[in-house]
Amino acid sequence: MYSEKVMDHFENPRNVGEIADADGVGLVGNPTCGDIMKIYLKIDNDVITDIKFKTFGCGAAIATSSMVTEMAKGKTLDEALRLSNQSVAEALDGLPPQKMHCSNLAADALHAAIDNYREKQK
Amino acid sequence: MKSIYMDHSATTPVDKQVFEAMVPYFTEIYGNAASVHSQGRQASRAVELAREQVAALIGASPEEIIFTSGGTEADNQAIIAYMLANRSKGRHIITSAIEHHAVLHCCDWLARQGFEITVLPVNPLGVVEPATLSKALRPDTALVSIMHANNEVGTLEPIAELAAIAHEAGAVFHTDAVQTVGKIPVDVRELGVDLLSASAHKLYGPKGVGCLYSNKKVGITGFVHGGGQENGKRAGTTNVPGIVGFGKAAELAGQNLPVRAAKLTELGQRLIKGLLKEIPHTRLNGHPTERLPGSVSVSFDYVEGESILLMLDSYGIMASSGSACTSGSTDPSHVLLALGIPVESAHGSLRLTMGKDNTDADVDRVLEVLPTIIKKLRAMSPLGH
Amino acid sequence: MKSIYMDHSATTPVDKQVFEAMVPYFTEIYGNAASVHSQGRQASRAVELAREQVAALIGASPEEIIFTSGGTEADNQAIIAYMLANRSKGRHIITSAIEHHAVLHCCDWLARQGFEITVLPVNPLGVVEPATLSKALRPDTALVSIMHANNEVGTLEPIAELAAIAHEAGAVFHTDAVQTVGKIPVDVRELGVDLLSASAHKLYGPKGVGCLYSNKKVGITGFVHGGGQENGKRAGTTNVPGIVGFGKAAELAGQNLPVRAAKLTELGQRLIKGLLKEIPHTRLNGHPTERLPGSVSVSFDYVEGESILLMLDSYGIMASSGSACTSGSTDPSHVLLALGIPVESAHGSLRLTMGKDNTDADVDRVLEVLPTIIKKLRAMSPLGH
Ligand SMILES: Cc1ncc(COP(=O)(O)O)c(C=O)c1O
Ligand SMILES: Cc1ncc(COP(=O)(O)O)c(C=O)c1O
Ligand code: FES
Ligand code: FES
Repeated sequence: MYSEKVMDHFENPRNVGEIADADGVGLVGNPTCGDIMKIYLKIDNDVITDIKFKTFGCGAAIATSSMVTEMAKGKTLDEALRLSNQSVAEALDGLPPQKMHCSNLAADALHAAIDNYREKQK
Repeated sequence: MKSIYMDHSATTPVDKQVFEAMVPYFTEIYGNAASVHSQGRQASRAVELAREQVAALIGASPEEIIFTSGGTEADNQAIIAYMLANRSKGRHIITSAIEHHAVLHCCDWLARQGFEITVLPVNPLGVVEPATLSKALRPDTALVSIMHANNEVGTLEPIAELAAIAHEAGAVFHTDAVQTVGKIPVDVRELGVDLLSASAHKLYGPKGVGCLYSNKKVGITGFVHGGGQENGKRAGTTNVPGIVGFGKAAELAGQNLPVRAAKLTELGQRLIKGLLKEIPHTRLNGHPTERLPGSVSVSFDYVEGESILLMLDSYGIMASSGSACTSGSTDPSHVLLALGIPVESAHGSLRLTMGKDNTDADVDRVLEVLPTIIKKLRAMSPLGH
Repeated sequence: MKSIYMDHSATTPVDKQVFEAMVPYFTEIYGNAASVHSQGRQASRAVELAREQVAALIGASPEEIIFTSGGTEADNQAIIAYMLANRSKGRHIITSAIEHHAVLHCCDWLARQGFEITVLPVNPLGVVEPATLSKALRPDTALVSIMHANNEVGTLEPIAELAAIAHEAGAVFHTDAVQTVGKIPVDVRELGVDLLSASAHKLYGPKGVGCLYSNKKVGITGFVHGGGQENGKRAGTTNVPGIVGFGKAAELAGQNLPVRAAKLTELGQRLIKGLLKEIPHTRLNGHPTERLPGSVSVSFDYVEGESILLMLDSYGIMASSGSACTSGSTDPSHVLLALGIPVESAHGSLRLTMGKDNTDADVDRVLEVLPTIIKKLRAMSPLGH
C-alpha cells in the first residue's frame, strides 16, 4: 500500500516536536476528518533555519509531515511556498489514491506557518 | 520475529485439517455436483455431508441450509430477496445502527427502491435494547435484522428476546451471525430466528463460502438467479471444495467450541485489563462482559488508528482498526459513532481479535509493545496534553 | 478401468499448477485483502496480480475486471444490476432463446419487475442471426445479452457483428463468455462488448470464482451489496485463493490456447464423424464447424439421455445430457428445442465435451463403446423401428 519511502518517514519521522519560541506556527486539518498537522518554524533572514512538526493522523499524514520538514529546511520562504502537496507526495514515491486528499496536507501546514510568520511581521 | 495474528474477526487462517479435507476436491473429485456420472455423484455426496455438518453446528436441519458465496451474499439474500418477494407483507424493515455494511447497504438499496427502513440506535455498550425494538415495530414491518455479535466492538445482542418481540408483531427475524457461528454456541431454535447468515472464513474455513439458514416458514427465494442448484435457492455451479471446507470447519468448531471459548474469554479479559491499566486515556469499546470471546476493542485518545496498526505491524503484531472491510476508507467507523464515541476517539480505535492459536505469551507481548507505541504516537500528536 | 472425462463444459479439474499456486493462500498468506497489516498487503498484492492475468487473457485493463463468485453471479450483475440502475435508459432487454439459465432467469426475474424482454430465436444450427437482432431493437432497448458460445450444442455466435448492431441502436452489449474464455481467443476490444462474464472452473481454475468485465462506458454498479471490495463493485471478503487460482488458470490458458484449441478441434471433428458413421439415426446438434473445439452434441432417436449417461458411466466414460446445471430436471433442454429439434430427440441427446487431457485413444474408446450402448437401449425401446 505505502512506498518504502513513506514507511521510512513513518517509522523514523524527521523533525518531530515543537519550537517553544517559533517565529511562525501553522495548523491545518480537523479531528473529525482524521488528520491534524501543526508546523513550527524558526526563520532567520527569510530562510527556514529550523522546522518541527506534530501530527495526528495515519501513516501517510505522518510521512508527509516528516517529508515536508526535510524539504523546507534551509529554503527561503519564497522557495518553501513553491512546495506543493503534490511535490511532497512525489518525493515520497507517491501515495495511495484514497490518501491523496485527506492526509496530503503537509505543504498546506507549511504555507500556513509561513503566512502566520508574515502576518506577525506586519 | 514471531508474528502474532490478532485479526481473527477480519478473517482466519484455514485450519490444516480443513485444508486436508478440501484437497481431493480440486484435482481428483472435481466433478460438477449436478452431473449424473460418478464424478458428479461423489461431489454431490461430499456437499450433502457438509450440509449436515453445518446444520449440526447451528441446530438446523440440512434442508434449511443454503450454501452461498459468503456472509455478505447470505445477508443480501435474507434482506433483498426476502423483501422483494414479500412486498404484500409490508414495506418496512427494522435494523440497527451497528450492523455490518452487508446488511446496512442492502437496506440502503431497498430504501432507494421505495422500502422504508428504521435504523435502531444502540446503548453506549452497543446493545440493541428490546424496548427500542418494541416501539419501532409497525403493522407493515416485514423483516427485522439484528446481528448476533458486532464485528467491531464484539458486543453480543439479546437475539432470542428480540426475535420473540418481532414474531409477536408478525415480522420475520434475520440475524447476521457471521461473528458468532463457531465461536459461541448458536442454536437457531433456541434463538428463535427465521433467517441466519454465516461465513466459513471466520471459523478457520475457506473464503468465498457461507450459508443462509432459512426455516420453512419463511419460504426464502433465490437472490442469484440461474441453474437449479441449492434446491433452486442459489444458482451457480456448486463450490464443492469450498463447501467441503466449510463442513469440516463446522465439525471442528463444534468439537472445540467450549474449550476455545473459555480460553479466549480469559485471554481477552486479561488483555483488556492490561491495556486499561498500562495506557492512560484508554477506554474499552462495547460491553465489558457480554462480548465475543477474545475480542478486544479500545480507543486511545490523541492518536490515530492506522498509525497504531502500522507500528504494531512492524513488531509483527497484526490487528485492525474498525472493520477490515472499510479500512480503505477514511471515515470513522459507523459502529463506534453509534455507541456515542466521539469522532476523535473513534479515529484512535484499535481492534485486537484473538483466535485458537493465540497464547498467553501473545497477550504479554502486546502489553509490552503497545504502551510504547502509543507513547511514541502521542509524543508526535498536536492534540491532548 | 481408466476413466475418461468428457464433461468439460460442465466443469474441469483444477490444473496441478493452478492448485500449487493456490496452496499458500489457505494456511500461510491467509489475510483479508482489505487489512492494512502485512498479511493483508500480501493477499492484496496476489489478488492484483491475478487481476492482471485475467485481464491479459481477454485483452482488458485490470481495472475493468470485477471478481465475482462465478459466471452466474457475473451474469446477474451484468443484467439485473445494470437494468435496475439504468431504468431511465429503457426497460427493454434483448436476449436469445439458447442462453444459459443464468441469463434467462435474470431476464424472467426482471420481467416480473416490469421490464420487457425479447427472446430472439436461433436458426437450426443455433446461430443468432444478426438480421433478427436488427429487427428486435427498439429505442428503449437498454441491453442486449447474447452468449459467446452455447454450453450445450457448442455453436459460436457472431458477437462482434451483433455488438456493433446493438451499439448502433444505442444499447449496451453483454456476452456470457463462460464457455469460450480460455478455450478460443477472446478479446473484449475486438468483440466490441461492454460487459462479459467468465468463470474460472471452466478453464482448469477453481469453482466459486469468476469475473465480470465491464468497460468504463457502462458504469456498472454492484449486485451484491456490503463492504467496499472490488472498488465498490462487489462486496464480500475477497476470495484470495480462488482468485489466485483464476489468475494462474488464465495465465496457463493464454500460453496453451493455440495448441490446445487445434488439438481439440481435431478430436472433436473425428468424434463427430465417427458417431454419425457408426450409429444410425443420429444427428449432430449445433453448427458443424463454427463450434467450440472438442465439444460434441448429438441426438440419438428412440433412446433417453440419462440412461445413455449411466451406461457410459459404467464404462468409466463421463458425459452429460443437456446442461449439467439442469440435469436434476426432467424437462428437455430449452436449447435443443430452440434449435427446432423434436422433443423426443431432445430427450435422447448426449454432450461429450473434451479437454486438455483427452487423447485420440479416448475418442477411439467412445467410438467403440457408444454404438453398443445405443444398440442395447434401442433394443429395449418401444419407439422407432
Ligand atoms: C458481522 C459480519 N457480517 C457480514 C460479514 C461479511 O461476510 P463475508 O466476508 O463472508 O462476505 C462480516 C465479515 O466480513 C461480518 O463480520
Ligand atoms: C454459458 C454458461 N453461462 C453461465 C454458466 C454459469 O457459470 P458458473 O457455474 O460459474 O456460475 C455456465 C456454466 O455453468 C455456462 O456454461
Ligand atoms: S487519517 Fe485521514 S487519510 Fe490519513
Ligand atoms: S426420463 Fe425418467 S424422469 Fe423422465
